[in-house]
Amino acid sequence: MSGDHGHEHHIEPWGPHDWSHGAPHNSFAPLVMSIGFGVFLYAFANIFVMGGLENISSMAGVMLGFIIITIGLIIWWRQDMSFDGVYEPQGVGAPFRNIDLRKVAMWIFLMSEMMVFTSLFSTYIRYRLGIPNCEDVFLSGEWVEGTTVNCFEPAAHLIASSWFHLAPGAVNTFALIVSSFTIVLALKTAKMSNKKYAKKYDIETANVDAHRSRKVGIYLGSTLFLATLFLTLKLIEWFVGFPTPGPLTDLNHGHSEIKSLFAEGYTIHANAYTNYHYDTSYHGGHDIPTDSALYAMLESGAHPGGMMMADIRVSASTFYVTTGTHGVHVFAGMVGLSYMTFKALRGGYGPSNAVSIEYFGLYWHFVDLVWVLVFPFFYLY
Amino acid sequence: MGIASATFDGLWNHYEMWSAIVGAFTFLWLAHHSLVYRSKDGDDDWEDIDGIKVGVFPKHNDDLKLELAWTIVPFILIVWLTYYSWGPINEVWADPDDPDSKYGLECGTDGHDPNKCYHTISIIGQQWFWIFDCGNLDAEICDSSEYQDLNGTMVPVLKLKQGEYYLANLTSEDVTHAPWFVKFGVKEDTVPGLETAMWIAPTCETSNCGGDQGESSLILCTEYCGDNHAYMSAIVTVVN
Amino acid sequence: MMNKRSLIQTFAIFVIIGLALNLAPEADSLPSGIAGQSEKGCICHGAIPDSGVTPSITGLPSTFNASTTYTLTVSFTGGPSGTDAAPFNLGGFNLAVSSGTLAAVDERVKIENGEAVHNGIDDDEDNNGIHDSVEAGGEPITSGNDFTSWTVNWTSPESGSTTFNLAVNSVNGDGAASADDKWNTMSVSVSGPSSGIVAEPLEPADPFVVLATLIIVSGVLLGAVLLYTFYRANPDGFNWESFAPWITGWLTTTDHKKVGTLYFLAGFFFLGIGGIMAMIIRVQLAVPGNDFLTQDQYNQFFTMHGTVMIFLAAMPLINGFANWLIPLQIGAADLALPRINAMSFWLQPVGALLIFTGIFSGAAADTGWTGYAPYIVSETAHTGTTMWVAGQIMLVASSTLTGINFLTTICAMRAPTMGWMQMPLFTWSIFVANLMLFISIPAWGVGLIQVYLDRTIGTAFYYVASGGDPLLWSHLFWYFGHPEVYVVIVPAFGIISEVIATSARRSVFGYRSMVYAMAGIGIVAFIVYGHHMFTSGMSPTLRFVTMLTTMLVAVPTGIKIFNWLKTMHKGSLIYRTHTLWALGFLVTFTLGGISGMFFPSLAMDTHLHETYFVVAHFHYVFVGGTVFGMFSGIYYWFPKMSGKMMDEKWGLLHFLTAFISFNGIFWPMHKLGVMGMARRHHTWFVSVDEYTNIPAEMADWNLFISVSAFLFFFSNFILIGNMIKTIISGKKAPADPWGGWSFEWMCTSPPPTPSFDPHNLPVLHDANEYHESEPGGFTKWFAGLMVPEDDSEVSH
Amino acid sequence: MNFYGLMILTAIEVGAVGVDLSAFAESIGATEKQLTFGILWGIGIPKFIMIAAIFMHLYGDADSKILTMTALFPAFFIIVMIFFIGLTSPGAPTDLPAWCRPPSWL
Repeated sequence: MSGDHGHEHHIEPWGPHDWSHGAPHNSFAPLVMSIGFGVFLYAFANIFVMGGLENISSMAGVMLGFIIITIGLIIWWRQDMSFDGVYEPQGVGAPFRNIDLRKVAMWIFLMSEMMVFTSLFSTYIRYRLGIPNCEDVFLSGEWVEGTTVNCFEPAAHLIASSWFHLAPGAVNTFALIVSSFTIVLALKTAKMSNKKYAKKYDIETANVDAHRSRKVGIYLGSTLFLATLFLTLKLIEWFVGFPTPGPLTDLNHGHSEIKSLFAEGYTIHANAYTNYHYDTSYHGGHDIPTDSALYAMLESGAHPGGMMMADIRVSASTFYVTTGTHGVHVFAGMVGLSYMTFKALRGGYGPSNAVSIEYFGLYWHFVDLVWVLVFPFFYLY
Repeated sequence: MGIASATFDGLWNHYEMWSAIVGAFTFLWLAHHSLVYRSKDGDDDWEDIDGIKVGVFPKHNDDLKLELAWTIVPFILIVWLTYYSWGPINEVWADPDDPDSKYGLECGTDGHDPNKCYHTISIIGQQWFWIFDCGNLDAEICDSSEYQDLNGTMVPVLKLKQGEYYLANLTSEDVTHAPWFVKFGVKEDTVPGLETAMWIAPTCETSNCGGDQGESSLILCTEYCGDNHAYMSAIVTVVN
Repeated sequence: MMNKRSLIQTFAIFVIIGLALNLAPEADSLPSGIAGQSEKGCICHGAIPDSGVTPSITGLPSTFNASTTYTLTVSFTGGPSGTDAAPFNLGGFNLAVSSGTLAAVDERVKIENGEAVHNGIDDDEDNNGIHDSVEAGGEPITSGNDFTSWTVNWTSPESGSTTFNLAVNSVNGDGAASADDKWNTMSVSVSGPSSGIVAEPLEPADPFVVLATLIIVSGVLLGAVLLYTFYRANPDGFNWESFAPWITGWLTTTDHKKVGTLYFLAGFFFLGIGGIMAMIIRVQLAVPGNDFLTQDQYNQFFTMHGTVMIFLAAMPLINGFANWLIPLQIGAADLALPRINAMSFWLQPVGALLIFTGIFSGAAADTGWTGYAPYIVSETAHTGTTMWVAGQIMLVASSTLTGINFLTTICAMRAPTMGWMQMPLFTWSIFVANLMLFISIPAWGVGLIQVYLDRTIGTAFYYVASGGDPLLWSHLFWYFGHPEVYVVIVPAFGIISEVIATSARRSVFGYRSMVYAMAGIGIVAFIVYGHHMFTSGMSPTLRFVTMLTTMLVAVPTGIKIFNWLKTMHKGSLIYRTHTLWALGFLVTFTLGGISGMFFPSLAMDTHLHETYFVVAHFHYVFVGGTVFGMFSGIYYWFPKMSGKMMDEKWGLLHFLTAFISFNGIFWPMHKLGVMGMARRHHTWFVSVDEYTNIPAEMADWNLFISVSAFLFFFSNFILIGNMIKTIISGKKAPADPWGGWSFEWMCTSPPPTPSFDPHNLPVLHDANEYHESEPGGFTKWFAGLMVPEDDSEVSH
Repeated sequence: MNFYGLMILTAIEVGAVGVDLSAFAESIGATEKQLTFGILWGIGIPKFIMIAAIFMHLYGDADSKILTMTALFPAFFIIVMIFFIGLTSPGAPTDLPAWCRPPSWL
């Protein structure tokens, strides 16, 4: 197999590696990517300072950071491009006997990712149980129009209020599940032996490879497309909103469009958030449950009614940062997917070299697994 | 003269005794072994007990009885120390509405025992000075009107009475601070947006607290709070 | 031998170095950062000096002549002065002079104990905005605080120079102290005729200039040493052409030995920088009421000292040992993922650059290494804090990648004949340390990202007004913080186990109980972190629970110490420097462990928390434990890494000076802490007659500490000198100089690249004969879990 | 097959929230919030298991068992974090509950 113990091999920090022998390879990628992260973090901190837009000019620094990271990635992939699965060391001894090292490394990486999302969920649980729920405060009547109340407004209160609001989130969940499925199909296609492949698609074994590369490329490409769809729908839901023309308007009880979360005022700076849910005069007040204290106070005239103003910055922050971190992980997956699709179309994946799709699949299913928990907690409940 | 409150001194002496014992035991053992088991002359004729060779995992050298001994004995010492320091918790964190705690109930509430009750004061921490509020307690029990120069800055003086007990409600206007009554050995953080509490039982060294002007000691800020964290101190004077 | 072109280039390098050396003192940082304004202005109107108010003094000569009277006009502009219509209560001033006398010119000014102050009392008792005199029907009497400028007479002294400290208030005139009243201060100094040989008062050396100079000097020294070792490596290759490939070799290496050396370089460099900061802090604390550092600068120094020492010195040194030794000890060619190993190294220096950006702007992070909320997100924290947080996010990424690499390597790449219970104890310690680090660091990463977003785009995780909970940060930080301090000490345990066993020429006592003790520490580390927050307003139930669990921590550590002592029983101890350091570790770490036992009991912790007793404890465990363990490891493994034997005499000198001065520094701190010296205070005061603070004799203890601190700092250069001397002219080292048993002593020193040929990995024999007993229930169950022995990997 | 199962479960989940269940909730004596909470957990857990088991090869492969152990290893630390950070709220030390206080004779 490999191991050229002793002879002096050429140090190729830029170009494709001769993977037929083991370590060490030299590579500029680590140094370049670290500098890229440094520039990105430095520049991003100069754009916004303490919530205010300080100087937009340092957006150039952020772009520069991204460019340097991409250069680093390209070097990393150039060296990986020549990898044809010959050098795939396996675990020795308990506990990971005969399992590929990269698979063990991926699972250990997922253990760390679990802790990241546990920290985000612990923050969410602590704040949701620590700060009184806005709706309970509203229905308890302990508020006066004009003064802001500190309360926890779960995004679900806005999103799960109507089918249309729920649509982007729901479609996203379906998109992620389909993308998990296409990754599994890509893996199956790549691993299928030439004979079975030829029989299945009844083509001669000669051009199985070309046909397979195209098919695996299509599956990976569709996963990439679904991931992009996921992120675009999320951005629409956050910033853009979408119209509901024609027959949909009356379905959307008269509104011609669904406003984005930002337009609804549900932002991380919202310290005076007003919403029709918290307006006693909305719908002539018959939305207010009769058994609530507020209803009794309104009846007895003890409460002047009006619009409750709420400081919901904490709940908005937990919502945006948790779903945002998940979004960043989807984006990281897209970066990996773009490389793999490019490699697949160039015939990189065959029965002998299908495992890297499986390992990326582990990461991708993990991201979908996190969404299975994030979606109900943040969007539905 | 004790370091801080009597409870603290009791605990401190007890822990110091045990530390001395454990320390002496370990260091005697260390000194003995490192002197007695030195390789005598050069290192050729030492009696190679375990026969250590390169590339060979050495012979196990363990003795279950011994290892169990120095697992269980420290554990017993630890359990004893936990039990010993469990008692004072009731003093440092007594329950304000438990009549038979050290401080009893609040003076003036119905059913309080007159010679075992506490007064409530409030301490507010702000970026870089303390605000003491005695509420409507009469000046003889608690008075926070005076100021005094302390190393160049004017700091408030809290005048308390010996033998009285005080429950201080703490909060902060901006960042975390923590009043540390150095002589009474108590501190608790003032967290913005949260009300915490701390018991103060002022005592003096001399019985009549040094005549009428009382015995003063320092209150330091012991939770880092920014630029003038070191200047954010105050004086507590205990009168008889 | 060097052609003309490279001669010129070499000459150019020396010119640049020369320039850098003498430019260093001028390495000034932005003036805005280190404003000279005294920070003790009047703090009754609002908390912080407001740059909107600009005070000024006119009428001052450039140089005054002896004892002449000058009329000065003191005035200010800006601030809310007199926004109300009624022309009264505009503002006030306070002028203090360091020499000469002040006199009032008109009734607007009065002189109070030598300082000129506006002569104005609140003229609006019922503060309804109308002057009392007007209310009483009379003419509005104008008084001192109805103006924004005043005139004062100042008679100058015979000689010397005088500093004028002016503090001005600009109030909105509503008669009540409110938050929007602003104040600001300025100070200017004027020099008079020099009387004879009056020494020009030394401008106090600005600590940041001192720090920046020392950083640049140590950087240049490091560069010079590297160039010299490059030269000695092959003298005739010392030219420009062969320099480029050499440096690329180091910048792009993924070989675990070279990355290990890079880690050592970074670790020692920052150990030096952290040490310099410690020295500056000790200069400040040497005498009571010292003002070498203002409190603001002191805050930056202790924050950076903590961050640099833990994250940029101790962790890289541990990674240096781990990178060098793990593949060698388990018989692997290299780590599982070499390029990710290089990446996790390079993230650290770039992260360090980010952390240090604050220093150059003079507004470095001043939040303490713990960075408690809400101060870290408040306006008063320095702008450098965001960069400090960003730099640490990169360190989190680096540690996560290291964790993946080492866990995979140790779990899956051991030599076939090495089972879990045949691994050397140092490998076990790195395994447990990386497991703890790897599981706990995401909590800190999430906390840091929350603070980073709070300070940039303005999310409200720790914004108290919107319901943000400052204790969430303490929880997330200490959930990581306590396992982190065990991550820093457990590798030192591993090193000490190896060194004591080999020095006493016995196998370590109770190998299995050592492994279970380390596993025990690994688990307990996660359930005890509450003892850092006993007085912090955390939920009292959790404080009580963590009191009980913290008591447990002493048991596994006690087992290990007793096992080390028993290892020496009937051994035949060879006294080399690494043995001395291991025994030194045993002394200082035991003392640190014992002083640590005072904190779990709540009643004592309410007195001891945030005092110098805590500082003493954790320095005994950090420096006495980790750093002494590292020193022992360096003397033990340096022959293997460099192929040359170190000088024992220098080693003994280093041990004696460092060990004694270390105890000189930190032992008295226990007493200081208990007597009342609080942590993170930039100065302390001895008790005066009216109130008792630290007793007077403590003053010389602090001076004693500062002196031994400098001794300790310089004693460590003996080690650096020893290492350089050994690299250049050390005696050739045999493969196994100390008689160790593990794999690293089998290969040559320095080991070849790749370390072991993957074809014929080393075979580990076992001196204990195992009688092939029937495998127990657990082993059978576990065997069922694993992939069967024979068939190839299934997922192909 | 696994894919279709997941799609159906997600549809139920979204439906449960979209449809107004207050009437049904009254009948079983719970508020709509609690009912939705129950449904979401009821569907969330099987989805979690289906993805982990089938898509991530944690069931049915030779290396599944050992990798499931690896996946479950951080469970202890997750539980510690959820209990210590998620479910505690700050408070004054004086309201230490009775079971933590020492017995009166101490």
